[in-house]
Amino acid sequence: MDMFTLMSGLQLTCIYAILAIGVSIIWSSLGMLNLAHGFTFAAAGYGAWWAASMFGKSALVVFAAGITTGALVGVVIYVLAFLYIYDKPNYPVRALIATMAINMMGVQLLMWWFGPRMKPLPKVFGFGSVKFGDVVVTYSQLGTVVCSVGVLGILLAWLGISRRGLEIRAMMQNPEGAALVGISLRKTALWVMILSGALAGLAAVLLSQTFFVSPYAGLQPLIKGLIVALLGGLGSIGGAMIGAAMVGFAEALTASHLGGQYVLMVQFTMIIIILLFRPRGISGLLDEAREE
Amino acid sequence: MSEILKVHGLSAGYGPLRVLHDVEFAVNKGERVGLVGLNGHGKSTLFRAITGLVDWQNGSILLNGVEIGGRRTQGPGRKTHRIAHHGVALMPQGDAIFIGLTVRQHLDAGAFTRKAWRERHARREHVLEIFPALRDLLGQPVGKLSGGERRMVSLGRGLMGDVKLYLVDEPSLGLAPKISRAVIDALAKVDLADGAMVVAEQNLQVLEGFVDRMIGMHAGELKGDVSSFAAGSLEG
Amino acid sequence: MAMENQRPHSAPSASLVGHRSWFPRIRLTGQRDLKRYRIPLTRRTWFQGRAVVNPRDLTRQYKLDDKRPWFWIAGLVAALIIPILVGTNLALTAATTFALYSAINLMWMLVIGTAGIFSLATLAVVGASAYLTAWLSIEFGITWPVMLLLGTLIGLVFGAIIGLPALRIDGLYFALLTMGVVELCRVYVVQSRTFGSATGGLYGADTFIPVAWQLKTPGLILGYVAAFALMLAMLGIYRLVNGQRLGLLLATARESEASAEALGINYQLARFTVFLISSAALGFIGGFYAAYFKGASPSLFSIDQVMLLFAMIVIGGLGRAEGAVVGTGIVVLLDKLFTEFGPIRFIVIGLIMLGVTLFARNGLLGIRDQFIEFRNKKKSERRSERTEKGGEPLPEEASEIRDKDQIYFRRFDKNLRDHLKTLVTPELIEEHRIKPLGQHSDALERVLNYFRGAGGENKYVLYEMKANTEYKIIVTTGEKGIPPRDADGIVYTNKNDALHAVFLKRVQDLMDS
Amino acid sequence: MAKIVLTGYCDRFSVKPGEEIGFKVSAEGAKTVEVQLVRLIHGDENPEGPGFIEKEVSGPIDGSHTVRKQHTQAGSFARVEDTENRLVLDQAFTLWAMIWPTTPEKGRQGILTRWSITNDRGYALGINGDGQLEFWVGDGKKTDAVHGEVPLRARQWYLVAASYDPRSGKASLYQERVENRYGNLLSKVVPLDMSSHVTESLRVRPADAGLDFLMAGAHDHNAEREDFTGQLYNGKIDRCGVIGRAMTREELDAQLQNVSIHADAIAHWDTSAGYSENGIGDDIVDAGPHGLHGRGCNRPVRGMTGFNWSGKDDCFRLAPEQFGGVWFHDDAIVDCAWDTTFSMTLPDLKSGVYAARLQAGDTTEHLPFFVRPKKPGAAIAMLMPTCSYLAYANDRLGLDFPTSQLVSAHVPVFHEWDIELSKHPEYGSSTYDNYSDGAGVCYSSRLRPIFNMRPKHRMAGTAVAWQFPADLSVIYWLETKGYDYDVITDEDVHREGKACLSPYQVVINGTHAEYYSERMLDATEDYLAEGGRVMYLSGNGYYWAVSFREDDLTCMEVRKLESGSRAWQAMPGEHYMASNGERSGIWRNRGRPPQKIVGTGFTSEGMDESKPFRRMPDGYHKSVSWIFDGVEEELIGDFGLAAGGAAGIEIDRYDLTLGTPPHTRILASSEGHSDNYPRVAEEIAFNFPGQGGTQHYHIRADMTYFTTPNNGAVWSPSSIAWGQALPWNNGDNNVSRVMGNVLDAFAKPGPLPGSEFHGEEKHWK
Repeated sequence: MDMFTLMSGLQLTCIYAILAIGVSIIWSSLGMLNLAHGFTFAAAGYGAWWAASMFGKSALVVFAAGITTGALVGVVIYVLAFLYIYDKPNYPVRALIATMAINMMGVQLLMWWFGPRMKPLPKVFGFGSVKFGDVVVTYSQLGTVVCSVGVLGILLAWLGISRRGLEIRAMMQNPEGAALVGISLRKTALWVMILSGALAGLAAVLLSQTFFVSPYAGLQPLIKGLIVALLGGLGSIGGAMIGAAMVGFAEALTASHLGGQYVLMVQFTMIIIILLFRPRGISGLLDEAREE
Repeated sequence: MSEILKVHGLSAGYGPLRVLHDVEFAVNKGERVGLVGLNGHGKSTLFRAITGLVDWQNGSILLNGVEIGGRRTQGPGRKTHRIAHHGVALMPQGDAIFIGLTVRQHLDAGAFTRKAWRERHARREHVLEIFPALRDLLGQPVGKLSGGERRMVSLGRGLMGDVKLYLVDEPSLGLAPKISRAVIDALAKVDLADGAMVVAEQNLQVLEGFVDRMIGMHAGELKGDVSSFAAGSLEG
Repeated sequence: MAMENQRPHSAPSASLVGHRSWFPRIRLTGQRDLKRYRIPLTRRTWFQGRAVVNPRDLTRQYKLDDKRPWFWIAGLVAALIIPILVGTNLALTAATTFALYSAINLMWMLVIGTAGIFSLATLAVVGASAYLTAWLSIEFGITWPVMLLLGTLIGLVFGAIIGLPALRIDGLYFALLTMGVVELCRVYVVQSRTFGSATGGLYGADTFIPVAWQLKTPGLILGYVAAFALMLAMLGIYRLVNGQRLGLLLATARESEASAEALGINYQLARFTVFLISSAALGFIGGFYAAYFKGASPSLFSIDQVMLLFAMIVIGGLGRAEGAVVGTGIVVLLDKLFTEFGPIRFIVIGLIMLGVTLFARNGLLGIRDQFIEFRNKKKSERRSERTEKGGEPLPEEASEIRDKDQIYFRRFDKNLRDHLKTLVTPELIEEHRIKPLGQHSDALERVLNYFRGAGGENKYVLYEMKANTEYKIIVTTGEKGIPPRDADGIVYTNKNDALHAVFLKRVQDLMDS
Repeated sequence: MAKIVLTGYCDRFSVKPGEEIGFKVSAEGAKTVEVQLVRLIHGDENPEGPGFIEKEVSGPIDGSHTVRKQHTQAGSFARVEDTENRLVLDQAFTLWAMIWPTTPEKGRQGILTRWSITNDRGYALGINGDGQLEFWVGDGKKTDAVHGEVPLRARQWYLVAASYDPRSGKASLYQERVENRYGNLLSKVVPLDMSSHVTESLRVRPADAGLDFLMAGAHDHNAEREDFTGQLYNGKIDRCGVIGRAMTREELDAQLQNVSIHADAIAHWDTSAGYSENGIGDDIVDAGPHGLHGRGCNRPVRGMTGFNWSGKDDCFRLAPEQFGGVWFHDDAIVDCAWDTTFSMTLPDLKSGVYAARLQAGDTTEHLPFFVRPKKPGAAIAMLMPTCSYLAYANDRLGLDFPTSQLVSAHVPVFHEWDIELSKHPEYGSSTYDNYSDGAGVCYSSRLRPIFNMRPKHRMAGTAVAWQFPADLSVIYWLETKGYDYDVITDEDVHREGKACLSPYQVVINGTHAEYYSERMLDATEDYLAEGGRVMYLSGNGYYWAVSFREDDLTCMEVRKLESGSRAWQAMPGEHYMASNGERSGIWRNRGRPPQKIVGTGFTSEGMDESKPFRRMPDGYHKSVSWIFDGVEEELIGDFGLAAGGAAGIEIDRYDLTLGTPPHTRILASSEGHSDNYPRVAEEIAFNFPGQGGTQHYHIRADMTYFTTPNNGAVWSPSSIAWGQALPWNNGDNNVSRVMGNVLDAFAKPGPLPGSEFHGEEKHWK
C-alpha cells in the first residue's frame, strides 16, 4: 500500500467513524435508526457554505457554522421524530419512517432553497502539503485526520468518564433502568441528538474539503455511516471504529487500484461476506440488550 | 412529618386493563414494610405506579408531602427520572441492569445527583461494605455476572443515591435460598434513619423477622396490615 | 381504622347513556327461507354475516362479519373505472403507475409483513428481471409472453440468492445487505454498456401494446387494464399466502418463536418460502414492467425510489394488503398529479408520512384499531376515576352488565358493608378471638353472616394438613375444577387460631373495600 | 417424582364369607401397589378421640398388585347399535329432534350423530361453537357444514331438523320454536325471533364413520383413552328420528303440530314409550320399522317433561306421552366401568367394616366394604346407612356450594382429598351438587371412587367426620365395649326387607341415616311392630325418599322437591322417580314423618358448636330411669368429636302432630344452641325472624324412648353428634354409659327393664 492510499484511507476512516458513531449512539441510546443523518450532513455543509459566504472563509467560521447547523438539525430531528413518539407503541419503526420522511423533505427543501448546483467549501486547512520522506501529504488530509482523531478521542473520554457520558451509556443499555436512577430520557436524548448532529456537521465540513456540498451530498455519507455502524455492530463504538477502518481502506484501495466506479461494489461485497459470517456485525453484543 | 409515602386512591393499569384498584397505602419514616401477595396481583404494578412506569394511573402519591402522582395518561416513564430525583429507588424485577457497564460504572450511575456524584467514591465504599462480594468484581461488565451478583449490583445501585424510599421488588426471585437470604441480610443493613423500605415478596418466609409489618396484596387491592389486628398471629 | 376508611357518601355523577344506531338495521325474520350461496370452488359463502340479537330490544339484526370484501370491491371498481372515465393520458399513466406499484408493494408487504424479512431488494428483483428480460427481448427477440415467463424464473433465482442469507441474518442487517445488493445492481447497470449506460436505460423490448396504439389513449387504457389485472393477481397471491396455512404459521411464529418451534413449525423455511413466492411474483412484475415500458431504467435501483415505495406502504399501514394499495394510491396521486409543483410535492409526501407516523401507530388503516384501543383505555381510566371501588356502577357500566340483579346487588352490598364496618371494633375482634365458633353477640353474628354469604371467588378457607393440629389458609378460585392456592404459607397449630386468622383476613377485606 | 394418586372402588358394598368381591383401582405415578386387608375400627383422627385405628387381617388379596391409570367415561348419552347399518345413509335423509338445550354456549355438542371427531367422518346434527344449530358432514379429509342463523337459547323447546340430499349436496336446516307455556323458560311475551331456516349446498359428502349412531354425543378417540364419547350435549331430547328422504319445510311444520311416525321413517325414537307404573329403564324405543332402539349410557334422566307437557298432569304415569323428555348431562356418571384389579372369595371373617388398604410410596388409600355374617349370629346389628353414603358420595359442598358456609356457620376446612376430588370431575358428584348445566344430581352410584367414604375423612363444609368415618366411632365403641355385633347395610335391608332385620334383638342406626327407600322404611316399621328394637342414633334420619331400580341396587335415585333442606329443586312436573315411579321428596311430605317410627324428626342443623343433653323430668320415671344408671351428672355429653358436644350438627325433635307415639317420653333434651341452628325449611310456613337457637324452643335434640308391640322399643338420642361423643375418653364417659345401658337392655330378649312400671302414679308431692 502506498502512502497516498494510506493517507486517503485514513482520512476516509476518520470521517466514516465520525458519521457511524453518530448513527450508532442514536440507535443504541434512542432506539432510532436515524435515516435523516444524511440530511444533517448536507444541511451542515450548506450551513458552513452559507456562513463562509457571509462571514468569511476562516476555518473557525466554517467549523463553527457546520457543527452548529448539524446540532440544530439534530434538535429538529429530536423534536419531530423522537419527542412525541418515543414512548408510544411501534416506536422503532415509526422513528425510522419519521427520519426517512425528514430526510426526504430536508433534501427537497435544500434543493428548493439552494438549487441543485454544487457548492464548494473553503479549504480550511489551506492548500499546502507536507513531505514525509518521499510522501506528500496535503494539509487537508492531515487536518482531517488530526481533527477527527482529536474529536473522537475527546468524545470517547467524555463518554467514559463524565456523568453525562455515563448517563448516555446507561441509557444505551437500558432506558428503563436509566429512568429509574434518575436519568431524564428526554434530556439525555436531546444531548445525544445535538452531539450526533454536531458530529455529522464536523464530518460534513471535513468531507467537503474533498467533495462538494449539494442537496444529495448526504446520501453517500448516510449509506456509509449506516454501513459502518451496522458492520461494527449497532451500538458498539469500538465496532464502529473497526468498521470505519475497513470501509475506509477498502474504498481507498479500490479507488487507487480498480477505479472509483468499483468502490461501492467492493464495499458491499465485503459487507455481504462479513455479514454472512457475523450476522450481527463485528460486535453484536449490545444489540441484543437493546432489543429486549 | 413521619409519613414518607402516602398513597391515596391510586388506580393504575395497562391499556384497558386495570390492575390497581383504589389503593390506600402509607409508609412511615424508618419502617421496613413487607408487601405480600401472589404473582400477578399487582405488587410490581404498585411499585411501577409509584415510579410512574405504568401505562396510566390516577390517584395521589405523596412522597414526604410532595405530590408525585396525580393523573397521568401519557406514556410510561416520562416522570420516572423526576420521581427518582425525589428520592425513590426502585430495585425492579429483572434488575434493570446495564449489562455493558462495569460494576463500578454501574454503581456510579446510581449516584445521579450532583451531590451524590461528588461523593460517589465514599458511597461506593459504603455499598461494598454491604455487598463485600462485589469488591472483586468492580471491573467486570455486569453482563457477565451471575443472577445473585446482578441482584446485588441492582440493589447496590439503589443505595448510591440520596434515597428516601426504597422499593424492592421480589429480592428473592430466581435466587437460591442461601443467596436470597444473603440479599435480605444485606437489605437489613441499609440505614433507614430518614428513609423507609418496602419489600414485595411472594415468599412470606423470606420476610420473617426482617420487616416491621406486612401488608397483603390481592387482585390489585391491598389487604391492609396483616398484622394490625393480629399482633403475634403472624409470628406464630 | 374505621374512621379513616369512611369516605363521603355521594352518588356517582350519572349521565344519560345510549344512542341511536348509525346505520339502519337489516331486519330479516327467521321465518324466511335463507339460502346461502357459496363462492364457486370454495366452502365460503358470499355474505359472511350472521344474525345477532340486539340485547337492548331483542330484535334480530343481520350483521356482516366482515365488511372489508365489500370495501375492496367498491374501491377496486372505482379504481378501475375512474381513470378510464377521466381518460386523460396523465390520469391513465398515473393509474398504471399506481397499479404497478401496488402490485410491487403487495409483494413487498408479503415479505415484510408476513415473512417478517426486512428486505429492501424488492425493487431490485423487479429491476433485475426487467433488465434481463428486456435485454433478452432485444438480443434474441423473445416475445412478451415469454418475457413474463422468464421474468418469473429470473425473480425466483434472484430471490433464492438474496433470500438464502435471510435464514441467518435478520432485521436491519438483512436490510443493509439488501441495500448493498440494490446498490451493486445500480452501479452495474449504470456502468454497463450492454444495459444502456449511455442511453440511461435499456429500451426496445417487445410489448403487449399494439404498435398502432402506442402512446395513444387506447394503448394507455390497455396498459392500465393489464396493470390492474396484475395488481389483482398479486392481491390474490397475497391473500393466498397470508390467509392460508403459511401465513397462519408465520403469524404463530411472530407471536412467539419459541412456542412455534416447540410446535414443530419450521418457520425459517416458511419465511424463505414466502420470500421465494414473492420474488417469483416480483420477477413476473419485472417482466411485465419491461413489456409495458419496452425496457427498463436504472431508477428501478435507486434508493430514492425504494424510499418512496416504503413511504407508500407505511402511510397505508404495514402488514395489511389494503394498506399497500391505499398508501400507493395516495402517494402516486400526490406524485403524479402535482408534478408541476416540482420538489415541493415530495415535501408534502414527507409531511403526510411524518404526520401518519407521528399520530397513527400503524398507518392510516390502523387508525380505527388505534382509536378503539384509545377509547378503551380512556374508558378504563375514567371509570377508575368516577366509580367508587365496589360501589354502584355508572350507567355506562350498568349497560354492559347482563344480569341487572348484580347492579342492585352492588348497591346493597356497598350499603351493607358500610354498616358492617361501623360494627367492627377491637372488642368485636377480641370476642371472635376468644370464641370463633358458637353463639356470638348480635354485631359479630351480623359480620360473620356477611362473610359466610360472600361469593365463591377468592374466598379464604382452611386447609387441614394434620387433624386438628396443622392448618393453613388457602384461597378458593371460585371456578369448578381449579384447585385453591396458598394464601400466605403460615401454619396454624390450633383450629381456633386458624379460624381467627381467616376472620382477620376477611375483616381486613371488609375494611379495605 | 410425580405425586402418586390412588383411587378405586369395590364392586359391592356388602359381602358374606364365600362370596366374591372385586376391587377396581386406578393409579397415577405408581405401577404396583401393596395391598393389605384391614378391619377398620375408628376413622376420626381428632386427637380428642382414639385416632385412626385399623387392624391388619390376613386375606387373599394381600401382597403386591400391578396397577395402571383407568379412564372414565363421564356424561350421559344414548347409543343405537345399528348392526344392519340402516343408519349409514347413502340416500337423501332428514334428521329431526325435539330439543331443549341447557348449555348451547358450551361448545360443540352432538344431538343426533354418526360422527367420528378424530377422523372427520360421518354426519351430525348438533350445536356448534357459536351456540348455533349445525348440521355437519365429513368425508375423512374435509368437513362441511350448514349452521343456523341465531344461537339456540337455553331451556327453550325447539323442533330442529336437517334435511340433506347427497346428490345435490343441498342441506336445509330447520329450527322452529315450540310453544309451551310450562316448559319454556321464556314465555311468548318476549319479542325474540328464535326461528331459522337455512339452505346451503355442501361440497363435502359424508363418508361412513363405521361407528354407532349416538344421541347427545359423538365418537372420539385418543391413544391413551382409546374410544370414548365426546362433544356431549347438555339438555333434553324428546322425540327424534331419521327419515329416508329430504323433508320439506311444510312437512316439518306439520311435524311441529303433530309428531307422527312417517311412512318412510328409518327410525322414530318415541322417548315416551316404555313407561310403566314402576318407571322406566335406559332403553329408548324405536317405534320405526327397524327397531333401532337406543340405550342410555350413564343414565340419561327419564320421565322429564316433554315438549308437549300441558302442565296438568305432574307425573309421567298419568300422561306418558307428555313426558318424553330425556335429559342428558355431560358430567353424569353411574359406572366408571373399570377393569377389576384384583378380587377375592371372602374368607371366613368376623362381620365388620373392612377395607383393602392400598399403599404406594407415601400414598395410602382405603377401599372400604362391609362384611356380613354368613348367618346372623349376634343379637346386635349395626346398620350402615349406605344409602346416605351414596347421597353424599363425592359431595362438593364446601368446594362449590355457595351457601354451605351459611348452613354450617363454619369456615370450610379443605383436605388433600378435596383438592384431589376437584381435579376429578369425572368421578361425579353427590346429590347435593348440580350437573354442569345446573340441574340437580339425582343419581348416585357406588361404581365409582367415593372420596368421602374413607377413614380419616372430614367433610370440608363442616370440618368434622361425616357419615362413614363418623359411623366408625360407633363401631369403635362396640368393639371397645366388647359387644358381639353384625354389620348390615341399607342395601341389604332394601333387598331383603324385614327378613334382614328380624334375626336381631336390636338394630343400631348410623349417625346420619337420612336417605330411606320405602322398603327400608316398611322393613323397619314391621320389625318394630313385631318386637324389634331400634337405637336411632341419627340426626335427620329417614328423611328423603329414595329408590332403586329393581335390577340395579348400585345406583340410587332421589329428587329434591319443594320442601326440606335441599341443595337443589327438581323442575315442575319432574317429582317422580324414574327408577320405580314413586314420588320423591321428603318422607314427611308423603305422610311418613320419621316421628311415626322412631319418635323424633329433623328440626335443625348447625355445625358451629354441639351442646350437651340435660336430663328432662320425664327421664326420672322408673320405666326409663334405668337408662341413666350410673350417670350422676345433669349434663350428658358436654364433649365429643363433633363440635364438642353430643347434641348437634343435625338434630331431631319430638312432635305429636307428626306422629310421635303418644306414650313417648322425652328423657333428655339439649339446649343453648346458637342462632346458627335455625328451624328447618319444612317447619316454616310463614317466614319470620326469630327461628334460631337462641329464640325458638324447637331448636333442640330430644332423647326419646317408647315401647312397641311384643317387647319392642325405640330409643332415639336424635343427634348426629351422639355417635361421635361415644369414643370420648376411650369410651369412658356418660354418653357411653347411657348408650351401654340401652344396648345391654335391648340386646336381651324378653321384657324390657322398667316395663313393669305401668301403674298409675300416686303423687303426694
